Amino acid sequence: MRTTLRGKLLPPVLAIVFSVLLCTIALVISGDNPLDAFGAMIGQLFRGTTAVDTLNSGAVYYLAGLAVAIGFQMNLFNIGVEGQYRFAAVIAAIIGGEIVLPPGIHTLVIIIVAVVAGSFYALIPALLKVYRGVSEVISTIMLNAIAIGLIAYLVSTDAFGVQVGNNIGTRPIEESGWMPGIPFGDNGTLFGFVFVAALVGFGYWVLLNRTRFGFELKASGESPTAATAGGVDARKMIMTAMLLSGGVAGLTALPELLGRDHEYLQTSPAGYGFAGIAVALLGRNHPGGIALGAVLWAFLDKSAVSLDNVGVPQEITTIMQGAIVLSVVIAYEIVRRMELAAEQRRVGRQLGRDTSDVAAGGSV
Amino acid sequence: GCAKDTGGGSTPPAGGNQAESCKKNPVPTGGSGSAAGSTSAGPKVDASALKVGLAYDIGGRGDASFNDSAAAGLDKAKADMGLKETKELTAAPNEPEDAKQSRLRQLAQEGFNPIIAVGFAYAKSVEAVATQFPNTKFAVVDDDTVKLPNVTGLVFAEEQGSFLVGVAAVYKSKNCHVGFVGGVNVPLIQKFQAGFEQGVKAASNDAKIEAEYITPAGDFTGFQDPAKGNVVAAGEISRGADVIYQAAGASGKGVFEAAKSKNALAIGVDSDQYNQKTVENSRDVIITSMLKRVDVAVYDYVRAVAGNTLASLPKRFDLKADGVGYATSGGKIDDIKATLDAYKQQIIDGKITVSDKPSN
Amino acid sequence: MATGIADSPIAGPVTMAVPPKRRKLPGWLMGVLWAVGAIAVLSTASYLTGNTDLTSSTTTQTALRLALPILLAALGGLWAERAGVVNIGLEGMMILGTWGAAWGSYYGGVWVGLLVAVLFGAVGGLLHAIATVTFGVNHIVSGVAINLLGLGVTKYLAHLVFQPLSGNPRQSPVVPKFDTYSATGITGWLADLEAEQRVVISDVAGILRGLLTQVAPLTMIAILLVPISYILLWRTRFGLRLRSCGENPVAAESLGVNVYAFKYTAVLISGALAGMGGASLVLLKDGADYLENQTNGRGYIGLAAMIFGNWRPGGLLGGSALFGYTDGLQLSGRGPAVLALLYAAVLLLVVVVVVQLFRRKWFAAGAAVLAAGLLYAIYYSVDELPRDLTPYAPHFVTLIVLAVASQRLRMPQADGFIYRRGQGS
Amino acid sequence: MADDLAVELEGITKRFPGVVANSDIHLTVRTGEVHAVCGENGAGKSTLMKILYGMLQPDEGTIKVNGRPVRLRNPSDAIKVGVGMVHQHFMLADNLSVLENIVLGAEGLHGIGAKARKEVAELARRTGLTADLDIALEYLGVADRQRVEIVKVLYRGARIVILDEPTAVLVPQEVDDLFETVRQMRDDGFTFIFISHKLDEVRAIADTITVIRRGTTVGTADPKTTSSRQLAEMMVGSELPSPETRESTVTDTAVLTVSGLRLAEPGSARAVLDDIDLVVHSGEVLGIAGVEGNGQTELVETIMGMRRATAGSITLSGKDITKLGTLARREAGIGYIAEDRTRHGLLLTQPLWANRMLGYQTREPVSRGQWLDIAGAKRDTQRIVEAYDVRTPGIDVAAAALSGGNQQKLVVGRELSGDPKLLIASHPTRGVDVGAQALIWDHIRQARAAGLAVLLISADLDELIGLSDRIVVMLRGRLVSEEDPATVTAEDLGCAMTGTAPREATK
Ligand SMILES: Nc1ncnc2c1ncn2[C@@H]1O[C@H](COP(=O)(O)OP(=O)(O)OP(=O)(O)O)[C@@H](O)[C@H]1O
Ligand SMILES: Nc1ncnc2c1ncn2[C@@H]1O[C@H](COP(=O)(O)OP(=O)(O)OP(=O)(O)O)[C@@H](O)[C@H]1O
Ligand SMILES: [Mg+2]
Ligand SMILES: [Mg+2]
Repeated sequence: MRTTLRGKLLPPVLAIVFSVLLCTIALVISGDNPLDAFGAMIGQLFRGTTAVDTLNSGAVYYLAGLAVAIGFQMNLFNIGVEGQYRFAAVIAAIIGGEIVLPPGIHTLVIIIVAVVAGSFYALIPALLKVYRGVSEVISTIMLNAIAIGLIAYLVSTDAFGVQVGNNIGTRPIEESGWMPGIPFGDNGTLFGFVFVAALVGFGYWVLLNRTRFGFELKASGESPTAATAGGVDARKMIMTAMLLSGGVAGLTALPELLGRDHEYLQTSPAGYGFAGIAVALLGRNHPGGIALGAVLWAFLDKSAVSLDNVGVPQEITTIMQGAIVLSVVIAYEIVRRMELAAEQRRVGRQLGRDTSDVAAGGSV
Repeated sequence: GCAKDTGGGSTPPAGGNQAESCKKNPVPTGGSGSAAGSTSAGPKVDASALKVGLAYDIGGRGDASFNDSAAAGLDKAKADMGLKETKELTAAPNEPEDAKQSRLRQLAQEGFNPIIAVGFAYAKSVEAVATQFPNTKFAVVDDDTVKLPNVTGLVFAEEQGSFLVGVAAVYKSKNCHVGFVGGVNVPLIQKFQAGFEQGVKAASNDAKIEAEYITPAGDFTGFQDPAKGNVVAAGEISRGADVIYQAAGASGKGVFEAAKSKNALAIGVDSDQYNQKTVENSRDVIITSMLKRVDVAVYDYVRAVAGNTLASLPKRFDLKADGVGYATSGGKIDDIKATLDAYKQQIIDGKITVSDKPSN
Repeated sequence: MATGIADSPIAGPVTMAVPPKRRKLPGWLMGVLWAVGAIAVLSTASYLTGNTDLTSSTTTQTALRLALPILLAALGGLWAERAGVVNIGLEGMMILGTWGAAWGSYYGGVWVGLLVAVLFGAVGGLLHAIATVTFGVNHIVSGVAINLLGLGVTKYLAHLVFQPLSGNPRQSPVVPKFDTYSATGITGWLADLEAEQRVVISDVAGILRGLLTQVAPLTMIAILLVPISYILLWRTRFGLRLRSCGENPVAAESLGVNVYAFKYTAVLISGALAGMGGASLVLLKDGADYLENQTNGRGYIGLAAMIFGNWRPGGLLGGSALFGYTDGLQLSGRGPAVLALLYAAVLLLVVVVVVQLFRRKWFAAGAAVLAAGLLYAIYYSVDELPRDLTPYAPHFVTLIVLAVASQRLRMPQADGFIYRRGQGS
Repeated sequence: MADDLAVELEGITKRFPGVVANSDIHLTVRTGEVHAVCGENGAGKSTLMKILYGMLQPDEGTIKVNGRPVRLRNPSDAIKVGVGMVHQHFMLADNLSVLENIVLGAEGLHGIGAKARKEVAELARRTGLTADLDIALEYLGVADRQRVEIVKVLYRGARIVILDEPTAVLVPQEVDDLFETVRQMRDDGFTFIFISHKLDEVRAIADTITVIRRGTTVGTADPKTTSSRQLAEMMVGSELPSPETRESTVTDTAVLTVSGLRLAEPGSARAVLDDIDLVVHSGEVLGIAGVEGNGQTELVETIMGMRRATAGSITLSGKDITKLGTLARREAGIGYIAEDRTRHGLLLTQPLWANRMLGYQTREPVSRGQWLDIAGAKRDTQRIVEAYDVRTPGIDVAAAALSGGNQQKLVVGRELSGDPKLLIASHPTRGVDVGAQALIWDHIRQARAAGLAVLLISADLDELIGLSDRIVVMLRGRLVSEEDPATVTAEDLGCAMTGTAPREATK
């Protein structure tokens, strides 16, 4: 259906306005000054490393969002991005830490390992779905939990972990395996992986819109029956889509691993995969939309620190994230209906001319 | 018939009677009796010029755990040393490294000095930010891996305190069978387990020990699930343990309740849990708590910064420095206090060394 | 709209139309048979391995307790999905329930707590209904948003309301809990039987005793809700209409069913049940009061249990019980108990082999033999399972059962579809 | 006069975005008559009926039922005033039982228990519905589904019954049965509004005919005095087309050879297809006649590779394709007009040019290697739109925006554009109006003349007889007889299809 520019831009704006309003009410109730709060959120962008950090985290969410979106394209709900990215991160960190290779090659090997590991972890639900008809929703929920146990084992000192102080993590990756970033002095360092993420996003767009595979993927997503009749092998598509989704999920933790942390600690953050679902939905599975969603998500995340700093409950940011996801889709729906009504009115005006020749019919 | 349960465990084993089922090892003697040296005693220090920043780990002030303990230290410093300007910030769950750095950086930029980061999760961020602000002093609770001149590690000998409650557990056990419930299987909690087990072994060669964790490393829900804490503790009790030591964060509440409803006893952790509001329903089974004095460490650190005596801070807050210990509220271990203190003196004197790694 | 997902449902499992087969046995009898079979296998395993945890009253009790929130969440999922609304917001609604339960119970006692929890859950449901039914928002989007909102709002409210009371922004003060009741006459006798450690008899006694001691009203309500849901959904005109909205809302509309009203009702009930699930974490004896994030993904597990149970009350009861049982077993019995369970799985597979041979399904029988052999090899060769992995025994079990049972899941046909009034063709 | 008027629709106007479905429609139906409504695809018949049934609200206009003005806000309102509707597309829930499907929404009458069952059983007997009331609806064939729909309406006590294209999926005998029921009920005082594209049927059953063109009433006609030809002219302004094939173009070159084909039901040994042998030659149309559910769908899907044959072989122009996948078979030169275009033929939310790619994604002009050639696809879609007279605002609109007939033209255009050797055409003109029908027949004929082999499956026996060079009859998964279209009549075919003896014998 045709959507005007207004129809594309208005909803997110409405949604943000609505969530800001909602949070304002919450803040007033708890006796905080909303202006301080929103001032701090905007102000943070011009202070310290927040702007750069937002982009860096945005890259992480972007990759997770793309991974989820690939599944969505063919109606696969890969909740398992969470487990896949964490599993891949650990494997990549372990292998990256155990080997030393020339710069560049080392990095590349780590990236490939992460992709393979992510795909491997997605292979299990894919096989279960294709050969046993197990819903990917339930199998990936289970595998997310199991991934935690696997990671715990892999990172333990019995396996590949090393203990530093009270923390355990993988052996740090040598500098040859790092991915250089763009330093902005006191304003932080932009991860080199941000560009890789952008490239992956571009690849996603090309794949979906310009290749046979993308066409078959979307076709299976829209109508499995029509796709089958059109010669698309449903099983193959499920396998490929899941593996691809898992592969991209495998990249999720790499911006941080290669650009800053260089090791995977047992305290390394979880939850990017779940955020990826929200981001993919916010971006309506469109690579550009996901990018905006990812950056917005990251921005709200960062705001927690700034809000805490001015004494505002940082839970506000979670409320805001939820409110935005919900209201953005509602706003899209409202705008869609408005445009529909406008179209109906337009048709109504043209009515006279359209029916004049028909009225000449007469009776027998 | 069908009857209402009367809220079981109304009569926990009384503290007084020492069951003879467990053959105790002889209590060591010969301690010099030198009092534990607390650095807090000393000349009065004025810290009113200091702006102290505190960065908590997840949970923050009020978590009834180590964050809260740090907060208590800060409050005491305010009261005793005239500290005026302070700021407390709290970490969110699952935040990435840069959020921690931003938090510390914000404090540093606003002129807070010293800045105390609560929790070893801050180690890397402190390292990064301390390099950026060489003139600001930082401290990290539970970590001493950062080797920078302006960073002080505040670490504890949890195994030593746990050793003592291990001894207490044996003395209070009727079955000669005790248990440990850890929240998440991480090195920090393993220290508690290690000390406890050594204490138990020291007190009696016959004692049997159950040691379980709710979740493996990386799955931090183990600190957040009283329902599961309850089940794990109940499992240990059903295998015969009758004194359970918990180091399970918020899940500990479930451990206490399991002990209460199954007529067992429990030992708290970190702060004096007998007096803790959130577990007050089951306080009568809490015979003691292993104290980890983050408050002391924070207080001493602020004091040392104010008085410019950082070098005098202990490397580790151990029994000697009064950094760990055991609680006596409720009076349930008054009868064995002498025994515990004898062991304590042995440790302080170095006659007993407690390892921080579990044996298996 | 550029892509399909916003308007299309999640692809269900690929199912084939099979010719109508007369069900030989009624559903409840199948359930009873399954239960009897499970007990037989477990008690045999318990006897042969010498691990009494498998059928002890403690295990049963913890299983019941751990299964309860999952069961309620699954029932919540059932109600929503039977009306065609996918509800992955269960987790968020449960969280709302935990907060409401603590708040209500603190000020008004347990029953008020339960009521407030139910209301809070229903508010989450209402939000989901407004988004999905009135505005036709993709059900998953709305569910994800509600999970975020539930978490954020309760955190915020706890900060506002509980911190002054408990001094802790992440925890409520201690709140009243439900009293528990025991069938004292029988349980004493059962306890004796269980203690005698006689084959099968003691096992059954242990299981029964676990089910009859220290039962809270909330537990009874939750269990009763399973048959009640069945009767309401499958035996009343209200249920027929509600289910028709999940099967073919356009047809329902064409027959004068107010689809919107039924979807709203269903999703509200769904939220209320999830809220009750939250309450079951807070208000049972030894419960945890309110604690931030104490649901720990149980809403998702509930959803899985519902799918596992084939969108049917009896099935989801089985799914929740399986999950609760395995979780209880691994938590209280740890490694040895899980090993014993592995042994039980071997026995079960042997039964499967016999059945498949009887049915002349050679391939299935062969696969089962292989699996049994593999599991037995594991059982035989290790004396301790990896500690880091035993906590996930329930998840492994769920996956394996799903993969092995050649099941034909049938989700409601219009589940997840966005329905707009008057769109019928 | 108000007394004997069942329905009066005055000045009904209904607009959809971009379409005026009904514009100032007038329709008057007398009590106790069968009133037919005719019109092209997309003329607005279904919309009008949905308005009368309360499923849509008119933008303008008034509705009177039995002389009283009514406001029908939803179907319940319509049911209350005695209006019932059997929809063009079945309104049934596959997973609910037959009984549940019938009593749904009318539980107030007899509950959902034994009393309702008794009542339904009685109605089922009257309408010839023999299926077990407790099995899930999905196991019913089309004719039974149709009956369930009618029982549904009767169960609600409707006196005014709308039948929207009820005969599209029925074989002649079933149509006769249906008409018999309708006539009986008319004599009992029921009023029918009947919609069909089959003008012979309309003239056979209707007492009055109202013709609608482009959303507005053109006029009414008396079936006794109006010929089909005249009716068609009223509807479209063109002549009634005939499927008659003029000269034979059959050659000796076998294009499709199927031998010993067998397909077992999943999970059981019962064969859905049993020992099928057939040959289609270049330039030949082989028609397959059969009551729906006798294996035609399975046969087609097995030839297309969407189902795996249990035994037997399929050869295309000498090449064994038994082991190939669907895509490879399409590439080998099979075009496929699926029986259900919305399920198997189109991606409804995708633009027309994307639909052009479906099934052809590996071939010029829509792709080059792994890359799509979107410009090429658009160009070729434009060609199809022009050549096949697809009425659409443009090639960027979603396929769902086209009416059924236009969707079908697009599909036919696509399936004939890959230079196929063999065309499998399943119900190529089902539900398509006379104008579009003629066009589709023309294109099939042209391709046949150029050497195309066609396997034609159709429930429209006139179409089958008119287009085919040979007809084989399929019954219970087997090919039971072969008929010569030059001599066979629709009645004979119907008998062969149902496995009953010819009419003379039964009488
Ligand atoms: N819900 C709708 N939204 C938009 N347009 C619609 C809708 N329903 C019908 N239309 C349009 O209204 C017009 C009339 O459609 P309708 O279904 O009434 O035609 P019809 O006469 O029943 O055709 P057919 O003979 O093919 O059944 C068509 O052009 C169709 O595209
Ligand atoms: N939800 C909808 N949104 C937009 N258009 C719709 C919708 N539903 C139906 N339509 C319109 O309805 C038309 C199809 O209507 P309908 O299903 O009655 O087909 P038809 O024209 O009657 O064809 P056929 O008789 O061959 O089935 C299309 O033109 C389409 O534009
Ligand atoms: Mg129509
Ligand atoms: Mg139509």
